[in-house]
Amino acid sequence: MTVADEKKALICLIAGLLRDCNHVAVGAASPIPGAAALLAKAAWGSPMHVNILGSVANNFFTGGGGELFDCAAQGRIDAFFLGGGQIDGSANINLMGRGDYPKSNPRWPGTFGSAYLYFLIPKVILFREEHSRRTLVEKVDFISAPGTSEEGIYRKGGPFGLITSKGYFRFDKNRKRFNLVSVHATNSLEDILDNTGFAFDYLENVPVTPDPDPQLLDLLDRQVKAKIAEVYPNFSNTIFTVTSPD
Amino acid sequence: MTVADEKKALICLIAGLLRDCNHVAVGAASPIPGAAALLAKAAWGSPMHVNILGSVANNFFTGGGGELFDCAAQGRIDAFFLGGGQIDGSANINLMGRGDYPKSNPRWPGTFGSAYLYFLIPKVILFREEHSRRTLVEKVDFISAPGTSEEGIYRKGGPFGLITSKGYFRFDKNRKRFNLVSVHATNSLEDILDNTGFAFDYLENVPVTPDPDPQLLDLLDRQVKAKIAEVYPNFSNTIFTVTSPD
Amino acid sequence: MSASFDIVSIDDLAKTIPDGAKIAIPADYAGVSMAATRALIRRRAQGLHIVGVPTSGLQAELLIGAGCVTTLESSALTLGEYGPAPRFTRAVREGTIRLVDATCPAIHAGLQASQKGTPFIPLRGILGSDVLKNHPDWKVIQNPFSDGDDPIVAIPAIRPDIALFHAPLADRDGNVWLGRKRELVNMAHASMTAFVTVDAISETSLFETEEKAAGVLPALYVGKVSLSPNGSWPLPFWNGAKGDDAHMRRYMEMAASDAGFNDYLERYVFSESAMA
Amino acid sequence: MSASFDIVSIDDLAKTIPDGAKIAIPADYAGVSMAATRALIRRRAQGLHIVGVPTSGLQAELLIGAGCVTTLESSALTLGEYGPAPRFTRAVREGTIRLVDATCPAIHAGLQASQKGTPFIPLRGILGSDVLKNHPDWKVIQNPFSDGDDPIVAIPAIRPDIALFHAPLADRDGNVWLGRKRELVNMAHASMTAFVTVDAISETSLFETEEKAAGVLPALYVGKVSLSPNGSWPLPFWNGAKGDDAHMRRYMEMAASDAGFNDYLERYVFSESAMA
Repeated sequence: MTVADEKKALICLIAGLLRDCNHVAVGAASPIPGAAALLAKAAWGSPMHVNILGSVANNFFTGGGGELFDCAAQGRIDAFFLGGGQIDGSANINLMGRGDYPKSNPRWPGTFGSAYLYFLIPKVILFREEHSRRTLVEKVDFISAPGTSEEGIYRKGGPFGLITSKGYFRFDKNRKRFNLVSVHATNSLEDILDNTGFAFDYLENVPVTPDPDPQLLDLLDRQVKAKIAEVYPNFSNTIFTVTSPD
Repeated sequence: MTVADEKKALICLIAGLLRDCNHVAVGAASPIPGAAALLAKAAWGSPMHVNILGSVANNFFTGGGGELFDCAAQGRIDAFFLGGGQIDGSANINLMGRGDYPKSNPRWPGTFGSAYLYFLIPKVILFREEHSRRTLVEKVDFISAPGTSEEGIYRKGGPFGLITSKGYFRFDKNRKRFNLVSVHATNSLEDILDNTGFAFDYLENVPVTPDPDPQLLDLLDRQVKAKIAEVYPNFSNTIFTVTSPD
Repeated sequence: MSASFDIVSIDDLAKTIPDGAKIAIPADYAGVSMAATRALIRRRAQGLHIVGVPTSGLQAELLIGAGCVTTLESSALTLGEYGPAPRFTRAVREGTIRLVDATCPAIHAGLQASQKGTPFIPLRGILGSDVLKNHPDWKVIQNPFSDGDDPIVAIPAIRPDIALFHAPLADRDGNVWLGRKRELVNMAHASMTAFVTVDAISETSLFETEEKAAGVLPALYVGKVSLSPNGSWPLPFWNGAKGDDAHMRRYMEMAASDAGFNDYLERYVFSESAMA
Repeated sequence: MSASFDIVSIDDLAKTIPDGAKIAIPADYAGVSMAATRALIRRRAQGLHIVGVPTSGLQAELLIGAGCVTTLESSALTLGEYGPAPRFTRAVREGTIRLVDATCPAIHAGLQASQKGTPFIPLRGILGSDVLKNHPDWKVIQNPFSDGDDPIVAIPAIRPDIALFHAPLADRDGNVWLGRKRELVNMAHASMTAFVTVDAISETSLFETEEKAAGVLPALYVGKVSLSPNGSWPLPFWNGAKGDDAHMRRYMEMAASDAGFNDYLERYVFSESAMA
């Protein structure tokens, strides 16, 4: 499997998780989730609405930069993606920086809308390609947005699962722990155990992430490629073989 | 003096009160205040901004129906006009109806934005042509908006004065009473005392409202007429002699 | 976004507004769907909670007269220069509707709270008015950022089931163009869904140019669209039609009596379905 | 509204922004006035309080690097695909700027509170985050409309002195066209005044058509306009220019060291005045 194939497999895996949504929003600079949302819409007409922030052609908001957040609070966004420099076993995420705030070192960009959207969007998919003890930690240095909240705190949404370059976890809200659903074909449970900084539930005979559906891959190549190129030109070049124009 | 002349005199009187303003907003269906604001702008370039709600050509708001209120709260509106079915001696106004709320009889349209704008716009001019014991009462039946507030209540604005077809009063915030500034030329102090339901301060030798400046009247006829006609066609027909187009 | 967005007849649109619905409607100058109003009366809608944003006029007057309304929440009901609204005046006098009288910015704030998914927005002014004394939902709280006594009115969210209005254009994807009538955008964002009648259908996407896009309500917020040319009649429309002055005067005459109002409904509302 | 609206040079615009001013600036995708940013550095502005709405990028990075900034209030500072912002990263590590780290919707809510002249707007979410723990201004209050325990975060108004941004067009009256970038409208309404650089001046009123009017910020809110074609360079502009990728890469290289950054300023900021 080439790197491009691995990324395509991630796109197909994520697309499948969006099929039950009406409206998926994708933050800027999230090419794999963005491609997955566009693929799901092309494949199943569901999600019906895909909003890619920072895009002109694939962003239908007309109310200014605040509309995304209002829209989430209205319950009109079904799925969203968050990442983070650190993610811990309770699904807390850190987009602020390593070390003691405020003198973080390194400092990352900041919290963006995560401290809000994590509470309000039902299906928040954590996506972080790098799977290491540096990114998946026991306890984040700074909680940009908490994975869970106490009883009585208004919370309509939260973490659905975590997808990395090595595997796919679901988050168990009651147990407040991740559960390994499958290991990607190019990887192993042992490698995941070695490279994950937090404890999680798993079966010894954890399944392998199924290969992407060839029809879905075909659709990605044929129909979704052009749309992805409009939004993420550099990314599109890296995962699609450059062919002569026809 | 014809009725048209009396209305023109009121327009000129009000225009003079708006000269120290940067931005005057005028509610829908307020032809005399609207004409006065347009006249002041034409005569002195001050107010620089005139917003006539319900007009298309003379309304520059682009943020929807709420912008007027936000704009007032930001301190960006210097003068506004309010009326009311009843106005009392403490400058309380009633736009709701006569009798016991909620079964008012008659019921008037309702409070509109008065309960808010009266607190936030520095120079609120009460304008009510009908000057009678029916309209100018001892105590309003329903306070749509109070004329004064207790110490400690956030209040940036309030009543500046009251103009009727008979006279011009200023409101004294400290004494919480009206003070008769002048009696219009066609009227008398005695008539005003007879027809005012509330007590107010006055001098026995109260001045007569000065005649409108002929240059201002001329400007009204020549330059402002067309603009008024755009916003208030019916009103414009009643106060301007119909002349052959030239 | 899907080309399969359904454009329905005006009577089908009215049928999907349930009895008891809380419906947000704009002021007479912002694009009132009088076509949908007549269709609601034809289907003999009951128990509506009308929210005038921030006021209403002929639309609420007709619905009240026809017995469709249980609650009127608004800052005013005015027919402007035509004088007191006869059916509204009568209903108030006889106590046959529940009044939730507000003030314009509070209606906007309540909708904005809903739009933001927040329980309330605090608002200056209002203190000491009888509007506050009689409003069933507002509360006076202490400003938490002030050291001294600083009371302020908290306006709870108003979340209508449906925002109902008339607009110039919709496209085949369900996007609606409403220019700078942004109160309609706020109404739609604040409501569960928006039902819109339009003068015309655009065969090209309303997102094609940035100029047009600036005045678009996206399809995400739109539930139903019905093509109803001149759908604001007899009211004026900001993007076209003048008001039908003769008809309004006729309405005022007829609605002065119960019998006359019923004749009006018979003639201009119930018999309209033949045209539909 | 007056035809006498003054259109000023970029350096004159920067001169009227006082030291210590609280300046609201948009995110990199919404129209950043890099021309005004360079002019501020040229006039050696001091003590600025920058509010990123809701985030910032190269603009705050340059101002921080040049020592103009005391406080950065924002939800993020990002240069996107170019990687960590070198001057910002250094300033944070060394503690040379005060950070007021927020989350995007709270920046919007703080501006909306200012826009509404209300002391605060309550907002869901945020509870339990370290952003809340470290924010100097936010308070947790009880939702007054809930019977049970229901904590909610109250976001106080953010009232900048100046909203500063780049837009496609202004007319001779001082009206500015900004399409569907409504966060700029909110910024301007929330601020004492707005300073705007534009690509071009329209000789006809921007209110001439309803389509255009829908995307206008009225002159009432606009303090200064400067004609600065391509004023967002090297950032992309939603209404035209692509980003200058080569220049951004050059910036990242030069700004990696203090000396390199000073060379960058010398070459691209201080010597620009010759062109102005």
